[in-house]
Amino acid sequence: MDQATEGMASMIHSRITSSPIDPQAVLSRVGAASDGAVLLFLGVVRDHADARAVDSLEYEAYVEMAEPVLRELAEETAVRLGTDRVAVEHRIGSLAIGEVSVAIAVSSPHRAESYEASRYMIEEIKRRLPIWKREGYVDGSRAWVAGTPVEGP
Amino acid sequence: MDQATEGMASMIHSRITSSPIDPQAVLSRVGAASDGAVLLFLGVVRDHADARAVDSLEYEAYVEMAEPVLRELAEETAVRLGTDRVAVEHRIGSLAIGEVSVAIAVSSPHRAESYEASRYMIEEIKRRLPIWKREGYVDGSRAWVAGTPVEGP
Amino acid sequence: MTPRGAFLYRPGMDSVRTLFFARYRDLLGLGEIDIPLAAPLSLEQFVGALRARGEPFDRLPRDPAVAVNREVVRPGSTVKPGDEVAFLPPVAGG
Amino acid sequence: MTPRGAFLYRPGMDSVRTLFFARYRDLLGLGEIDIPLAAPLSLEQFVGALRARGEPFDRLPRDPAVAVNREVVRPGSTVKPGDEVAFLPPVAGG
Repeated sequence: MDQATEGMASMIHSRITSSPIDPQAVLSRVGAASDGAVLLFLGVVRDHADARAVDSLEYEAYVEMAEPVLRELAEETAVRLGTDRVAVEHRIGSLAIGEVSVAIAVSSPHRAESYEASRYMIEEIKRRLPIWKREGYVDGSRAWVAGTPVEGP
Repeated sequence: MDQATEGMASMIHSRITSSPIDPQAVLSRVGAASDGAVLLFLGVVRDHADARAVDSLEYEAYVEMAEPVLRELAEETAVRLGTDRVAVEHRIGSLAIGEVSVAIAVSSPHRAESYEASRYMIEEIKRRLPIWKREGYVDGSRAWVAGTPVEGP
Repeated sequence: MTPRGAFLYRPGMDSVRTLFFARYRDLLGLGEIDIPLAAPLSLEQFVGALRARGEPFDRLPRDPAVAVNREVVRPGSTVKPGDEVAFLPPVAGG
Repeated sequence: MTPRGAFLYRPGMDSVRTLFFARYRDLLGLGEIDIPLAAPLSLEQFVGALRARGEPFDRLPRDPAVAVNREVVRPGSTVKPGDEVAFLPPVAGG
């Protein structure tokens, strides 16, 4: 990694975590005096999937790969954003309804870049991050969510 | 307003305020067990406008009109979002660099609607809300920001 | 949609509460004035009559954006005694 | 881009650390196994040899998504002794 890249990377934060995500903490990692727009996206465990009532969710990760992939996605997001104000955390393990599975915070001088970069990040997470999700249903059964074939960069 | 509309409006929150905006409080107004996506947009006072260094900002509103217009925008946003989880606050008065001028929180079962509705709200605020902005520059001068001709619904 | 300013209409009033915001307020050196009005006018007639008062009202644009009773109105709208008319410079919220 | 798993290559190793996640782990009833490997194979040869071991490995798809040394690889990639190979079912993060 060259000097310029190192400097650019200084504020970028990415983490796979088995502890609850604190949205406020993720949000507070972004923002700068030159930024006029801040955007925070939260993915939250829903009580339904298609028509089935869900009461719990379990995320499994290939952690040794998910960590560098998430970092890579954050760096790509920073390039699109035009700033290094990018923070992303993805939860793994067992989650209850209403818990945050993913938090993405970005900030930029103008809003268009924040919206575009935030959306890019969540779409790429769904395409490229080696994480799987098993739903537990209220009837006691559980099943892996179908998902999409994983893609490289 | 008919019953259905009243019910639909129950969680919608909109406010013009001269007190500092608490992003966490705005965020906590949205979310429901059926929502998988939450999005918080913050407009923040930047230290530059075009090439000029800004050190303060003053927002003036036609409050008696801005309040119902903001409410109307929130209701339109809820229709696009497909949920009533919409909260918006716009600050007026004197703001320092880094202070939040507008906060928009939305939540919905799927992320596409949240991104689309959040973006709709901020764009419509800029088109339709009777609010004006005067920049104070580091050289002591100040000027009204050019803005865009106001539009109706 | 219910006209949101409907409650503003005060029968028997013989004037129009007229408001100027931001750049227009600075331009005129005044934020509010009551303009006597005995009978309805078109918006264009009302603006024309106001500008015809001369300084400082002739500093207003000939075709400004205007809200009547807190709704942005189109050309050809009517201004009645008791209405609230606001001159709105280009907006810059957000 | 620096291959992120480059540090994993351990010269002299004569096997491939092979990982199965989520649905594949459930399908095989196992999450990890070391597969002996003396010389490089194409990815397709490696997968074919693994499936040829029979139960439970023949339950894997013929053309699965695979990461070698923590990078998703394309068909025709090489698997070498010392590599880490992971079978990745369709992902569902977010």
